[in-house]
Amino acid sequence: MKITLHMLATLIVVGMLSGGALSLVNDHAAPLIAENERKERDAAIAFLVPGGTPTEMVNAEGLTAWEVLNGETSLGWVIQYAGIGFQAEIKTMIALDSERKDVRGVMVITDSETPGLGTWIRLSGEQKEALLASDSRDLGDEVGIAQNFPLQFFGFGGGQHLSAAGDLKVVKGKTRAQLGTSEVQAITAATISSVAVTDIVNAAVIKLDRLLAGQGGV
Amino acid sequence: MALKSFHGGVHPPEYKELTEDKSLEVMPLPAEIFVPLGQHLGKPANSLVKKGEYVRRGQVLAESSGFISAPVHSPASGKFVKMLKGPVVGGTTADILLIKPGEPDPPKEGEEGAPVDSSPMLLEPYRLEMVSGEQIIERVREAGIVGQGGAAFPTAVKLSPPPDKPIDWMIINAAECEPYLTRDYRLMLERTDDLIDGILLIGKALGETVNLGIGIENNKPEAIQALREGVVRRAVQIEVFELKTKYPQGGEKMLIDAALGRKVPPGALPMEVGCVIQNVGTALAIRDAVLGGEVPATATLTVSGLGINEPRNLQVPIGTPLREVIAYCGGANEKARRVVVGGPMMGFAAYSLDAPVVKATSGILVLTEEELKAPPETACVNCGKCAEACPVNLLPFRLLKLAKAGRWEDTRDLGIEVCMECGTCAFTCPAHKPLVQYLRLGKKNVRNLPRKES
Amino acid sequence: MADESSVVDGAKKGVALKAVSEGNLELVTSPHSHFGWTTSRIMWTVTIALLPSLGAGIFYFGPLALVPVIGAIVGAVGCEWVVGRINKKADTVPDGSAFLTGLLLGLILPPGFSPLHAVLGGVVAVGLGKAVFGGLGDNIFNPALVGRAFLQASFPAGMTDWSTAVTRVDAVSQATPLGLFKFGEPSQFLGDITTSKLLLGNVGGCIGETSSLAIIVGAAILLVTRVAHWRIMGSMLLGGVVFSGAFSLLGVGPGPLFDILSGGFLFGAVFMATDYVTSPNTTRGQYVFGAGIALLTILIRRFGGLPEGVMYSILLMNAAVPLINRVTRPRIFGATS
Amino acid sequence: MAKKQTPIGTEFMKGLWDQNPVLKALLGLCPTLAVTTSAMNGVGMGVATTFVLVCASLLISLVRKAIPTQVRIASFIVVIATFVTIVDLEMKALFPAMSKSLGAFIPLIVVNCLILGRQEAFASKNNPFRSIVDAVGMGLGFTLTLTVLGAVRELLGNRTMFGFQVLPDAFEPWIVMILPAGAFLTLGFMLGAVNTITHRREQAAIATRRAASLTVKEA
Repeated sequence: MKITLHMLATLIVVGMLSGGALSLVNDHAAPLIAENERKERDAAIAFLVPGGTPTEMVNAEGLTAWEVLNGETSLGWVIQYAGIGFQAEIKTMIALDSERKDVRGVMVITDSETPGLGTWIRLSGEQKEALLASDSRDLGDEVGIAQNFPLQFFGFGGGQHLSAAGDLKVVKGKTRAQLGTSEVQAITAATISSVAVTDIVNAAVIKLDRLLAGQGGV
Repeated sequence: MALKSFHGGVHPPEYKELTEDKSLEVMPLPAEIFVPLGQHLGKPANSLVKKGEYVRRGQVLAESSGFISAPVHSPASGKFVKMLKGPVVGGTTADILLIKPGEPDPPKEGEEGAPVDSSPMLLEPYRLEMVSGEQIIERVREAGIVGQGGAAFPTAVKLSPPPDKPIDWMIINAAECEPYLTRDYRLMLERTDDLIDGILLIGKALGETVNLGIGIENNKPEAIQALREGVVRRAVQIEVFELKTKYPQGGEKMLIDAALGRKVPPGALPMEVGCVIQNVGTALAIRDAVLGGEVPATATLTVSGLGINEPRNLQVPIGTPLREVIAYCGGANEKARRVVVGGPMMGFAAYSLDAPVVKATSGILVLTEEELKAPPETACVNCGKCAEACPVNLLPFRLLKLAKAGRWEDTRDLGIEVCMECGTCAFTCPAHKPLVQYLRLGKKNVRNLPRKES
Repeated sequence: MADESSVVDGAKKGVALKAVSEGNLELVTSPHSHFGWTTSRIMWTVTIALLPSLGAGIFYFGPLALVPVIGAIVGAVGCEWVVGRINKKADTVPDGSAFLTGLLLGLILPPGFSPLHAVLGGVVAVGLGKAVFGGLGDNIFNPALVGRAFLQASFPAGMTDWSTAVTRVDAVSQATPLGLFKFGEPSQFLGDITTSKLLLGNVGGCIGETSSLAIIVGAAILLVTRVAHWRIMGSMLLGGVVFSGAFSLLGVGPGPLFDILSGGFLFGAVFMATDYVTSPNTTRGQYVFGAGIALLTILIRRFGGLPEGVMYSILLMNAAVPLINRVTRPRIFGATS
Repeated sequence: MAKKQTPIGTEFMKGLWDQNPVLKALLGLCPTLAVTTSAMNGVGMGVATTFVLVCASLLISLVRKAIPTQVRIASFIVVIATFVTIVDLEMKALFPAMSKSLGAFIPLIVVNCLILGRQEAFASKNNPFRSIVDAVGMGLGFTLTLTVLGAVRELLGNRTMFGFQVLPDAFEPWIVMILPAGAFLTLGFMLGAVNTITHRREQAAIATRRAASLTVKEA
């Protein structure tokens, strides 16, 4: 009896101390974590559609969408949406033009893809710099090279071949010139990841349209 | 019609052409003969003679020392010089009686004593029609006849199966599947009638109801024909089984499987499936002992191989050193590398040429590099050729690895005790692994394991 | 007791026992005869059987196709030699197994593959595929395929890049037939690839895989010399026909003939699955092994993410070999259960 | 117990080689294999694990006499889980990038057998000072191993080391090295090397001892 009480008491004390400690840490960490997430999101939006202020328009069914406004002018839309990748969730930010027709960029925020293969879906630092340096964001012939997969989605101006009107399709083994207007070249040896990202884009665009229509919106 | 055979097996180069046309010759007595006390499977015999004593050919030199044992007789008349430790085939030394053949010294002046008889001691010959089964078995025991197939198992024991194992087939093993050896072939051609007598005697010893047969590989068509004719001429019931030429067709279990389709269970003797197997040489020795009253004094053997100058089939006095036999056959040539006693597949390499010929010696082969084909051992590549060829369906390459690791229980579980050391696996192994050695080692260690509780 | 004077007859013939004197007698146990085969003879026979495929590769892809093959051989043989020196063991290079591994690896590389990477593949094939397990005979996985799996995982782009292949005649195939089937346009696929093309060669693919006919010649060499048994090849081909046929009846996939003649199916069946070391050595086990590879290959091709599947199928079945051997152990002679 | 205590220096050093948690005890292989795609990840994981290990060891050695044997494992787990959660939260708050690349493996430190193992084998039987020394040694050994493993994989699989390009562009990265297979290969070679060295040392020690005993006999 005595030993049982001792055991119970020990576990209760340990549990309470643990809970107390964690609540203190959480109080300190939670706002910071939220802040980090917001910063990351804002940075992504600012990168994808620069020069405006994001206004949250939709937040339902796992999809969040912002319209980026510069005063009254709409610069474009950014959707945050997730889907299943090779082994776990892929969270992406998708930029659309102001009329929500053309995809203007896709940026993977979180993923657990195979390092060295599936992770080519992420925008690398070099690629970001290249995009920032290029006014038109038309990367010309570089687009379509498999390891520049995410750049393929940055298409307006001269490279306006990716339309949200129809589904984007993943193809393999084509050259830049052979790519159709709604085709995305898959990453070599990471077809599943490439298809996953493209599917997320397709689904997100359709879903956003549906949600906005439901709101009787814009 | 598909010829009768068994699963697995190999086709070693035969080399039978070296001696198959050489008639049996009698080799003269050498100056000294060396008679080992243990010429059979089981306990060695107990010596009965005194140093310096004059012995007659056929006289008992040593008596049987137990149920699985056999007496030893003097192969020649002469003086028993002494007992010594000497080399025997198989790589060991053993007790050997040294006899100097020759006439006895005439009695010296002043000494009394009748002149000593130097003629062979004969037992009372029986007649085929009159002799009884018991008499045959008794005579076989008395004459110290042992199996000629290689193991030298005392024949009398084999002829007395326990009453709960009824025997319905007695088959003479005339497969002679070992390469080089042609002595059974020559005996079948030259002593056809004697062989039939021997078969009938064995049949009698086993009981009147037993079926008689003889299994011969189809590479000896003349022997098959001679026997078939003999059987018709004598109007006796002996079935001649024509078997496919394949090694080891002469293994007891393989022979029974091929001829009758019966499979001897692992660890059992042929009597388990109602069979007794006897060798050609054994049948003839039985015939000589029962109908001729003679005890074995010579061994019929093939001297062959590319390393010998004059390959022959010989009747060699028991106790003759290998050296003398080789010398009698013109000696060995420069290419000779190894002397093998028995067949190339199961025989023993002689480590000393002083080792003597014994009752069961079936051949002396002087082999050259060309025949041995023994490049160095390489890594086992698990090709499975040994398993494919193994006549008893073992996995020799697995057993080799287990034996090297000393995992004796595991080798037992894989059935190592069934191995009959026929050498098929090692013959076929492209990596030249010493499979037979390790299988023997494994068997020996498995025998020493504590019995499995069942 | 050796008394030379006791020699009866033959001593006077001069040569007599000189050659066979006690000094040079070998005490060796039976058998004293041998079939005459050696491991290296087997290895070199397989090498010869691979020559038609190599020839076809050079014919269709040009002499530059030799470059990755040579690279793989150099890597494999070099690694074997170095490992032998490190272990201070006898030189095992002449037995031909490392050369064969290198050649096999070279033949399953794309024609324009970087030679440096091919060398690396050869080193990995012998080093990781064989040496770390204890050398020839102790490896679990087919070394050449281990090398290829490593290259496939390391350089996926190079390993699936068929465009650098300098095809001879008019062929335009930049992707393999299987790749076209999986990711390409069906019309393009149907137009370009005919059965006779698959049989003779002149389609995109690895150096040794392109001509089915050359592989069949190699298979004939292996079977006639009895180096390989038909059991694994046969069961794998039959399995391919059955499984591919079953799926095509259900409306999935192109059917048996295409499956067997395209990609590495034949090459794998003839040269990879039949590797002694990494295949079962029981008769029944070999049937199971071949059929298993066929089933896995067809499953990967139909439902997996890869157009080809022979390599992983063989490697997976390699891993299952000890189990297969155990389950399919032959019944000992005369045993009842 | 009258057992002579091991010197404190040995207690510290053992984690680096003799009882290295990864290379000798093969503990905590799950994070070892999973996160070491780069040297930095190895450092991050190692530091996080070391932090948890040191805190847990200290706490448990302090209260070791108060915890009844029957519930010790449960208590250990709660303590460890608390510290792991603290690390996880603070890392997310302060080092979001690192937190992202280590992903799910930070919470999984809870079940890293290295930590529970040290509590059970050491902290619950020794005073706080020795426990901390042991924990720091072990944590350091773990961190170093993971860093080396990560560095090798990063070098061959990505040409870089701690994020800086080391190998020239001409060197095409061996992607397999940053795949899970590369973790097994690298760890396998490291274990092989460690075993070889250990074996040689043992042989040398035996030889020395034998030589010594021979000298004694001769004398």
